[in-house]
Amino acid sequence: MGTPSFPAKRLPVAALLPLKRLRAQLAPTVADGLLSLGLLALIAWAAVQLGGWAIGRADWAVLQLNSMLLLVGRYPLAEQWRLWLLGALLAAQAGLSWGLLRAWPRADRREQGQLWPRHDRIAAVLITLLALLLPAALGLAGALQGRWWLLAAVLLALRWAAGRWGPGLHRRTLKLLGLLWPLLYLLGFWLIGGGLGLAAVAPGEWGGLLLTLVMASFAMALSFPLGVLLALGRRSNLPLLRWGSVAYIEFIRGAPLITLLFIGQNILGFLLPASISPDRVWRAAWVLTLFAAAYLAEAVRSGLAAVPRGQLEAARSLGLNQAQALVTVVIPQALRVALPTMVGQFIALVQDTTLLSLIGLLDLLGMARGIMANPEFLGHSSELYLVLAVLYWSCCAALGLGSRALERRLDPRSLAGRP
Amino acid sequence: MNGTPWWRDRRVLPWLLQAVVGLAVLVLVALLMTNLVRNLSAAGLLLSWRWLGQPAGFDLSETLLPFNASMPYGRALLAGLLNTLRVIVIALLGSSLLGALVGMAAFSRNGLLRGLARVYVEVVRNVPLLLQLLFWYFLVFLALPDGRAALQLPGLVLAKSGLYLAGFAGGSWQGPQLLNGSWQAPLQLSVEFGALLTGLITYIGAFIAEVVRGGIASVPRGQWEAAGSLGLHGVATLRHIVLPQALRVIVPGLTNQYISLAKASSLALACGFTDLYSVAETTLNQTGRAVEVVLVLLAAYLAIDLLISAAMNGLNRLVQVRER
Amino acid sequence: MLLAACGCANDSGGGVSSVRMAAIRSHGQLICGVDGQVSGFSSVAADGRYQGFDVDVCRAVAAALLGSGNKVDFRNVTATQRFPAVASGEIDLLSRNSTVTLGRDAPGGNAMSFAPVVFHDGAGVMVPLASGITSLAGLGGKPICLLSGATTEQALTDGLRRLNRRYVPLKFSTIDEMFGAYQQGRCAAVSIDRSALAAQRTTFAVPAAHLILPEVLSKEPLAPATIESDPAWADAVRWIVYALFEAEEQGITQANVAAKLAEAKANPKLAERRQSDQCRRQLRRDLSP
Amino acid sequence: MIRAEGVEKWYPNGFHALRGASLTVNRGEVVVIMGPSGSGKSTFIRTFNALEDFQKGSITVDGLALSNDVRQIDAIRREVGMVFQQFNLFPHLSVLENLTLAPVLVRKRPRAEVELQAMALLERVGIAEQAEKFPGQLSGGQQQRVAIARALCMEPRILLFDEPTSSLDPEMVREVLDVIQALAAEAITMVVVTHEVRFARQVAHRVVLMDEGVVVEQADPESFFTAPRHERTQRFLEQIL
Repeated sequence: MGTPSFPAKRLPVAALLPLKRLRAQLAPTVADGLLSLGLLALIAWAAVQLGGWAIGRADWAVLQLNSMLLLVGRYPLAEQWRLWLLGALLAAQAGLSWGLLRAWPRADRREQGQLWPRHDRIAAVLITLLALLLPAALGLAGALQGRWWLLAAVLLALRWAAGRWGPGLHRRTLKLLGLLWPLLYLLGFWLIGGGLGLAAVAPGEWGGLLLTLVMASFAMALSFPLGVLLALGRRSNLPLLRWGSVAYIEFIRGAPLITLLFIGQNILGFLLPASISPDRVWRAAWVLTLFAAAYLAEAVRSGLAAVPRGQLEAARSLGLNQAQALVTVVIPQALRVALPTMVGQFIALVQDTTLLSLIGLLDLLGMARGIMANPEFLGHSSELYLVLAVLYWSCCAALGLGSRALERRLDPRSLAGRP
Repeated sequence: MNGTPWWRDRRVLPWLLQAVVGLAVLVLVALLMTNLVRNLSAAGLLLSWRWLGQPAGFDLSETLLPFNASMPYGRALLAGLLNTLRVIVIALLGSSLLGALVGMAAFSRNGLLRGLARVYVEVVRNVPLLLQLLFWYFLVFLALPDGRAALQLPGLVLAKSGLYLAGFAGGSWQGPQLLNGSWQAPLQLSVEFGALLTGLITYIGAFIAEVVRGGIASVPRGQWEAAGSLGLHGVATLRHIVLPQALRVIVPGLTNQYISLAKASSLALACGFTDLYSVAETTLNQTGRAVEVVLVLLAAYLAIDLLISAAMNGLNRLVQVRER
Repeated sequence: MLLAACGCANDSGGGVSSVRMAAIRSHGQLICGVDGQVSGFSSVAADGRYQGFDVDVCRAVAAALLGSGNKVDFRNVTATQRFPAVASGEIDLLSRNSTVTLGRDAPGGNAMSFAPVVFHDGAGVMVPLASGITSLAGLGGKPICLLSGATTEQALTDGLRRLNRRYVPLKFSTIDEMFGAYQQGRCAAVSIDRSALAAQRTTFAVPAAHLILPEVLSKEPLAPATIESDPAWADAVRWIVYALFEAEEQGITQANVAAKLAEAKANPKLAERRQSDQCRRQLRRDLSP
Repeated sequence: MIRAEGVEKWYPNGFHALRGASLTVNRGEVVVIMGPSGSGKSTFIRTFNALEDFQKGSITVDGLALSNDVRQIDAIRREVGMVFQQFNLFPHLSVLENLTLAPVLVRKRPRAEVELQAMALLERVGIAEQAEKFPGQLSGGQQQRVAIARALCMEPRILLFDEPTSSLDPEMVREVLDVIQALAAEAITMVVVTHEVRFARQVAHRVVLMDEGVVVEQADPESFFTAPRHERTQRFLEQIL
């Protein structure tokens, strides 16, 4: 392998000519040069193989024919407009938030006043390209393609509008806009599940990416407050709360998720009275929630440990009671410290939803496994695996990117007032 | 100090809070347990371990412990546990090696190597393990050719029917041989085992690489410079100066990864390998003893976790002591 | 006879003897566990409706109990989940091509209460024609793909043991993956109920390239199951299933049921009819609080 | 205003921090507490707003006897402001939000009104132009001045200072002490734990020496520094002067 060195010790390569720069990067020594050659050959070989496969042998019909199954599972056709509506609302809200973030930078932001910083321009172009090219590449029907375009258009239009007129909005209005997210969350569950005037769609009929996202977002939203409570319990100086939290957290963290899902599917029925028989999807959702809460609690705990004791004392000495002090002073700081770890847990949670396919639920992976088993598509599972990998990777990577952006945004504040 | 009503007394309040929470939990647990006992007795399934001694009636493949269908459930579960341990031990060594190499590659002077290490870590960590296991099993290992066309490397043959390794047999070194159209070798692994190992090693390896990278990065830059000024070259610096210090940070991170490896090994059933979880599922199916089977599972994995924690704590103490 | 049987079952539910039936009534839905992925037995059509033989049994029970075959909450349960789901009371009825066995019926284990057998199946083995294997004996020492937890596993073990042969079991948690591995050539044979083998073979690219061996390894009588602790509910299901048999024998269908009923009423001397009326009155007396 | 009698405190680890400390502070009085480190002076003033509990003795603050009644503790904390050695500003809130948080939340006053008052206070401590910044962007001296403004924003009747200048760079000590001195001129009751002799001489109405958990000596600054009666005071003064 190449000779290790501390990265900061690298040559000031930017000053060198491109060729020299390349040489400094690839072949600082003869051995490194040989290694680089080998690696280059390997990469070239892989690229040729993959390219040849993608152009020649890959058959994307398996995706075209099953795109709706993969997206929403067996969700009734007549009710799918609800999902598109939800998609449009989400796109609108995302565009709005994005634009407002840019319109209201923190006082110390570098990009202040810049409506379209460079990253945003790149993102906008990417979104446009994806919306235009991907549906076409998959050969989706015209009506479906149009809907994807509409979603992208809504997102970008609201991004622009919010960035343009956002600064003129009153502070109070902005606070209200922040409430839109939880509102949209509840609205989303109503649109997906029905009831209250809409035809009910049982959880058993949700599937594919829809089920994956519903499960992941449900577990994220609910495990968050649970995790914070558990973390507070674990750091409490009341022995019963502390030991209770410790026991719970360690029990959950000691067991593989699959055994916990197993308990949810096979044991829960024995624990509940016969009159209560929650749906299998909800059981799994709650298991995921309780599972994620334990891991989140550990992340939050490390955050709480990083908040100096003086913060609580200062808040109490100002007359805030314990709850007020925790909510307004301690927890916000703890969460900021814990943010990277927490997002790591959320990424793990998205990945963990694939285990639902092992207990007979048709999440994205479960749906794909069903499709792959269809002899009609035998020999074309590579295409499905690739698309699934890209989808999951994008979800996880997007979460990671988002968290890093959020960290940066919070950064000036995290230069804490500690001496 | 007197005359304070008890519900506002700060000496009483913490206990009150604990009592309320404790009582709520107690009531909940009592309710659940009452239901459990009632439902179990209604189904005639009250806790009993007699079934452990009854013949299992199913066969297991690839066990370390000799097993056939007439042996009891208890032995089947034990065989499954041994298989799980085998996976964990081998994957643990493999992923540590891979992780260490990739983690150190992040500090290579070779830009290409650095880039590849980064891409590997970013790709593998963000794709679910289960998907990767299915990929390795169905797309890679089951696509291997068989018989004469099998992939033949020195001392190793990869075929759809299994992985064949050279080894000592009957006192002499023997490589894989083709006999009557099927391969024979001193060491044979099923492709299920191979797929599971490959998946676990590459997945956990990526996480370990991050731990190692973080550990090395935590060593102050002055240490590299000091070593360089003493005339040590890169590899020697890494081995003698940096790694011993980095281990202090790496070992605790490794513990977490090893435990998550142990838990992840329960996904074996996705690629058809007979591990503890898979045996437990079959056992549940035959006996209907859901509660007992889950208790066995939880106890086994908890014990494995504790074992790893204890071993790693020992290692940690060793590393930290040497530092002083 | 059909109506009579249904009537009996119907009335017994109103009393206190069956907790479960009362629960189903108040719930307004029958929770029925099915596989959901075996074509012919239970699968989901493109419009999202469940269809198949197992599904129809669920619908018949719901129709008898609640007056509509649509008042069913179908739950997909895997082979592992099915019996705990019944025993724990999660599902009211299991109609998931499940074999009746002594072990599953006897108290102490998967204590189920089985309704009459609705389908007679048998475990079988399928091999690729190209392998040249024509009988069970040819499978000695070979890897065989199995469904984890199915009765076929035991049948196969026993069948080969009689021939003094062993085999390498490769267990999968879903039918899909089992056949996937088989088609990729991982195992020399695949074993499950012959009905499922036949159904799956039709979906293969070249069905004729696969041979279902002549040996029937076991009798696999498939039947719906209910929780053992509620005999009244088990009785109701049993008689609803009998009513289905009777209706099929007498050619009663949804279309002609009104005509048949009128015919029966026109002939009051019909012995069965009287008998069933008695049964109904008796039950009312027994069950009224 | 404050009347502490025979206060005794043991920490959970058994350390006997206060061994019968007594002190009376009158309305509008500025009392400076001095003493070697570990003498219990910080612990002592932290018992005044119930940040520390105590096992024996009694404390009366503004006519209210400190008890274990949480409602009473909250009432006392509302009337007693505190400035800490480590500033303890809330790093995730802007300077202005640091000031307005408690009045809005605890006193339920309208935000707009509190913000006006907060700006006036920031003006008074000389950092109004920093109102939108975050504590992490300010120097230590500025942070401590914000902390004082934050305490004042609750309109307390008593202000406690727990070594307000001990973690400041030397050049910043002056600006903070100036602010405190200006406050003293407004006849706010203050108890200041500090090592600043010059400050004590100029501002204090009374100087108190604590050692080993008891009040050893109290006197007006002049006699305290020039004619200490107690032998332990003399020793202490020899060490710091």
